Amino acid sequence: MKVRFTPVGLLTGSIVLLCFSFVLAKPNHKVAASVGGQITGTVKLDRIAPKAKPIDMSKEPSCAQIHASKPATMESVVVGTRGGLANVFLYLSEGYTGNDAAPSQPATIEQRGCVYLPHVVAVNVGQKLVITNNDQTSHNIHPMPKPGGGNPEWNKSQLSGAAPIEVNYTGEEVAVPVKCNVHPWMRAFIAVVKGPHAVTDDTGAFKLDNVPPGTYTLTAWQETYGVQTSKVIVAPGKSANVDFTFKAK
Amino acid sequence: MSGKAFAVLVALITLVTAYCVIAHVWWMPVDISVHGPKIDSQLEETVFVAGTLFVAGQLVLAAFVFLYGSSRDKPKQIPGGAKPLVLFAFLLVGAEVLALSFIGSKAWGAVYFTAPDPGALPIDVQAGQFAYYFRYAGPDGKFGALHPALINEGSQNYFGLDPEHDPDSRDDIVTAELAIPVNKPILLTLHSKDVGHSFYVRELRVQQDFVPGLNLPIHFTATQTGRFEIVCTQLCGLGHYNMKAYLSVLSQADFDEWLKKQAAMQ
Amino acid sequence: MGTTPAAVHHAPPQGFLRKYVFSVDHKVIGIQYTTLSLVAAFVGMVLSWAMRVHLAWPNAKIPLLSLLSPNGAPGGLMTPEYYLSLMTMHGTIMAFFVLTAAPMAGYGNFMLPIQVGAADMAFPRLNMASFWVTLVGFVLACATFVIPDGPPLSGWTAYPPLSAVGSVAGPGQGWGQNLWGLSIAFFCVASLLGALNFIVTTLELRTKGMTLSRLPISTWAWFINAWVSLLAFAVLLPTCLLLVLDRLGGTSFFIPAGLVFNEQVQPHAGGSPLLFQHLFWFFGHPEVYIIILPAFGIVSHILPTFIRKPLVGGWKVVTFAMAAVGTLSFVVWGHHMFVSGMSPYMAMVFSVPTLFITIPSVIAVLIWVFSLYRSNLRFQTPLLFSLGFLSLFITGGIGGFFLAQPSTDSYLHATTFVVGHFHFTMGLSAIFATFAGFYYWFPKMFGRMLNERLGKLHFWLSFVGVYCVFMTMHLTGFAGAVRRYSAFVDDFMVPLIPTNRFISVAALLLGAAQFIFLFNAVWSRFKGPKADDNPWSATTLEWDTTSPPPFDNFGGRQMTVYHGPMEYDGEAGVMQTSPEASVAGT
Amino acid sequence: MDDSLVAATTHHDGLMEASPYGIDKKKLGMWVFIVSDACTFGAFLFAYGYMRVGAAVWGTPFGSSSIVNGVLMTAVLLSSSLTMLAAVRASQAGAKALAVKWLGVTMVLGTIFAALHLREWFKLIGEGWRLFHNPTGGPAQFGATFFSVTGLHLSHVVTGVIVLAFITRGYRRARYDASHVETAGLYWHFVDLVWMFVFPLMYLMNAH
Repeated sequence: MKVRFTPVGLLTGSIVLLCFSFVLAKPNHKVAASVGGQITGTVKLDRIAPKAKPIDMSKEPSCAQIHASKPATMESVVVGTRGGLANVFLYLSEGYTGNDAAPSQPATIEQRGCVYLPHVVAVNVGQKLVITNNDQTSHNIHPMPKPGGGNPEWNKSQLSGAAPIEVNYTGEEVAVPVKCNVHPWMRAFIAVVKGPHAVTDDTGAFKLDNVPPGTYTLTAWQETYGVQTSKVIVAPGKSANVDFTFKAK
Repeated sequence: MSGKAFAVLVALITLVTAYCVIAHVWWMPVDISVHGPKIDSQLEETVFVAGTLFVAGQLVLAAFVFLYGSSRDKPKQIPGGAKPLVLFAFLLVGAEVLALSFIGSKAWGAVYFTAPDPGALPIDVQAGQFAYYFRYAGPDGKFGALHPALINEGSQNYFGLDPEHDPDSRDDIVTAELAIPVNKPILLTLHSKDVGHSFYVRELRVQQDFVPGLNLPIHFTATQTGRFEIVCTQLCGLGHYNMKAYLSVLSQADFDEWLKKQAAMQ
Repeated sequence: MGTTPAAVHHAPPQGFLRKYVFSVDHKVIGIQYTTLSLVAAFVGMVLSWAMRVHLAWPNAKIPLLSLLSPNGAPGGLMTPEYYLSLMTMHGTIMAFFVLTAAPMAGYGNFMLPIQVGAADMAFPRLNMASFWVTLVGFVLACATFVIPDGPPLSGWTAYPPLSAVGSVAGPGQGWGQNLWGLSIAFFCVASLLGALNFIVTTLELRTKGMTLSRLPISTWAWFINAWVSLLAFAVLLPTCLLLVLDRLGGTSFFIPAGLVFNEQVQPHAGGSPLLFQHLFWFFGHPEVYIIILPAFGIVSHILPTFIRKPLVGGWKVVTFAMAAVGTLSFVVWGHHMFVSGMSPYMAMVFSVPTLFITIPSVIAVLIWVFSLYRSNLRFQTPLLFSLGFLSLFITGGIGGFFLAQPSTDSYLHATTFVVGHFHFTMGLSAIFATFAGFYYWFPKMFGRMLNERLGKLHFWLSFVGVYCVFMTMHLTGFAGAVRRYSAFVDDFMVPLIPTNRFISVAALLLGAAQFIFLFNAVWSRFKGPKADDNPWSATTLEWDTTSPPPFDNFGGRQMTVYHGPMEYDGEAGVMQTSPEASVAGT
Repeated sequence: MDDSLVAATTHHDGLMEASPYGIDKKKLGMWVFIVSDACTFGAFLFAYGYMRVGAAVWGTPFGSSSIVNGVLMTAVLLSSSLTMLAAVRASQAGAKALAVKWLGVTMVLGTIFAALHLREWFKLIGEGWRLFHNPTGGPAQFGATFFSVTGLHLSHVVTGVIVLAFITRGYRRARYDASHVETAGLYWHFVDLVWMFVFPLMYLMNAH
């Protein structure tokens, strides 16, 4: 279901926005945060999950080993028991004006068992992304950003036991696909945005914290099913609820 | 002094080398193909021919240096001058060369000039940076057409098949491992998705490049069950050394079993 | 026609720049070339060191590397792509700027005009141009190390599409590959100009009495080699241009349709990788003879001096063997493509001449070896290295039997057997001949003697080292060890790791031994004992003038030649220019 | 073979052995260059043939107008060879003014050839032909081979004109003599000869 737009709602929204605009203008984010609202909700798939394809890792015994008991499967569509859609990335595609400093602690991608953990990693513009290799084999990390999006394409090998690779992403982009040419099945996505964002687990639930009150477009992105958007108004300290339902093609 | 040292050193190197080759200290692995023995015997033949020349050449060199290293007698040319040498080169080497090229062409022909067995099992092999993928035609015995634009490794469409519009491709079985039934002629068609690669299985005595733009057939019959490595021997980029797959030679029964399992996983 | 005096057709230049830098004097240019090759050789050697260290100890951290390339070797740990880059540049620098340049352009420039009794090359300015163009090529090659994209990694053969599609094919395929193509193109132009100069000088500037039958065999080798270079590099040049066109001009000479990189279909269509392979190897195989023929010449030139007797069969047999090798080298290129999907019948067609080319090579070897019969060997360093050359060349040639046959090649192709083979035949054989030439001509080029002790030490260490490294590679090749791997991860490669460590250690020592040579050269250049005009009591014209020779080579003397180049009979030896009676009992 | 060479080169008066071909070094140098340059053109034409044989269809963009233009170019270049010949003859006869005149005519003809050639190029480019693009939808190889091969030849012609200009200047100032003119002539005839291959291969075979 969708959020209802009432004139009242809009009015309050705009007033609230007015009131806090100067606060927001200040670099002091504590203030903005303290009075920020939040957006919660769940993302579901309109039907039971399609059969997940198991991955044949026979070319890389050291990894096949790790998944011996239960073969790894492709993560292009992961649906939880209660129909929650996982690996959906949610962010404020419009209306967010804040320019908070990127979090100091880095986002991470770990390569273990020839799989990227996590499958979808969220990165703030300017936030450091650290990529580690915990496999017995060497990987090459090859993010493929849209040309001209401000994010350079690169392709580096990372030997087993090599130092982590650290990168900075400067251009907003949802989402940069990452692949490993040595293990073609490996696939991750780097979502680079400004402001609050969230990635669903297989319950489909998500929560965006510290959203400055205001009117936004909330976008839900899923690698297979594309994007859905919805307008949302956040009142100070309040929590707005938004649910998405993706239709399986 | 230097002369004797040089002679001894050369002789020593020659003998050690000869030993290593004759004793097979480092040698080819067991051969599991029908055509392999021809290649092996050709290699042995060459070892004999070339080895003789090697030992002879080095030892004669060593001997002369040893003998005349400190000689100050009036120099003399060998009796007969250059003629016997040239003659020797032409006759002996020429003969060996001819022998090698003819016997060699037999071995080569046995591998490459023979048509594949009509009943051979066709398998489509695709090489890409840096992995091999294999495709079996499935029940309908037909390979679906390839659409490069549809290649998407994220959704495991490695070959670029179009099941929605192309019935032939629906039952194609794509695997990351090459399994073949033992003692059954196999016909591989090699094509590359991006750059040059190569298909090298030492135990099969098969090495064939993937040349982008070409579909290159090779056929062979494996005579032993087991698991062997397929490696890339054509420089293809940063993952070259790590580009490999496994060849499983299975009994017919096991093979059918395996193929069923793969089909189920598509 | 052609009877104008060779004497000073350009006045001795004044000023440092004209004298030593932008000099048109073939002697200065020869030294410039030799120095360039020396620098290039040590660069190439250090690259191979880094590779060997990484192969033996894959997790070894090489701090200096991280300085050279933070990307290629983060924290000093070499990445596979950087390993391939080093390999590519090692091959390129060694094959072109060392092996092709030193024995031909280096010694040839210095010695050929003197050996034929000329005052300079036929076209001195052209000569200067060819050196500076070579230098530009070398600088471009080295520049690939400092540009962000890093050096190319597609091997010295630069097979497309890998080398042609650009960075989509991975790191090292950006501007590094462009610079590589341009660098080689420059080198081609330089080689063509050089070859032209050599040919004309040999035919047109011979002094009185220096008939073709009296030319030193080294001159013959340079002359024949010039012809081979002239045809081969004339084909490599357009090949490089077409490759660069594919990369920068959007053409598709070498790129077929429907290639997919990173799930993107490439815009190219209609090209053929095999076209490149044909063009490249049409150059590439003669190239290995371009590298080895001068070595033939140098050794044939040095041997008689140090065994004190002429070669069996005089100048003719060896010279004709060289000519035959040079000619045949143009019809065998296909043997590099046995597994490239070329028609198997073509493979047979190429296999036969490839095997037959061994005949002239064997003739040459037999001539050298049997010339030692009842000779008086003089064990000075040049002879040691010449003998070393013989041993290495025999060994290398033997490997050819295995690779010339499609059937055996289909197993050994792209194994370390190949690496061992070409390092013996063209790599180290040529290097040993080059060393022989260096120890032999150094006194003439710089007027000082090299230290014999160090020279001998250098020889023994190098000789043993070469066999430890490259003979072992032959053997691991039989076991199927694949070349161009930056790490041994395959089940069948892992057992070879200890052997591989042995190779690496030997290679490091072999490399270390070269510093003895470097020290010897530099030290003797300034502190070595003064050299006589003819320290080896040799008979050719370069020993008939001062050490080093004056600007016009003979101080205005009119040289008249009465004898062939190999007038030796034990102690006795007759200068080509002396009117005395011949002593050689050919 | 060597005996004849030896015979040709021994017992010569003067301070040097004579050239086995009895020509001076400039001329021999030019011959050697021509041999090498022929190989370069050969490689380009080989690539062209390889491309063409490999392609299922092939663009044939040349209508009658282009062919006429091509024939015109050929005529111009051929006649320039004749005028070059005249120049060489004149210079050898010592008729300096005449030689210079013929050299001038040759340069003019060379320039006309280049102009006509460029006109052809711009026409094709106008139609949308590029190194990598074929407006008729056929293989892009036509543009690639046509522009590279004819481009290489055009560069030779232009170089030739420049060289001739230098030679003429030097010749008038008596810095160069008839032999220089003759050597330049060799080059010019070679460029002309190459065109005799390029024209049928690149034009006639691509006419519709």
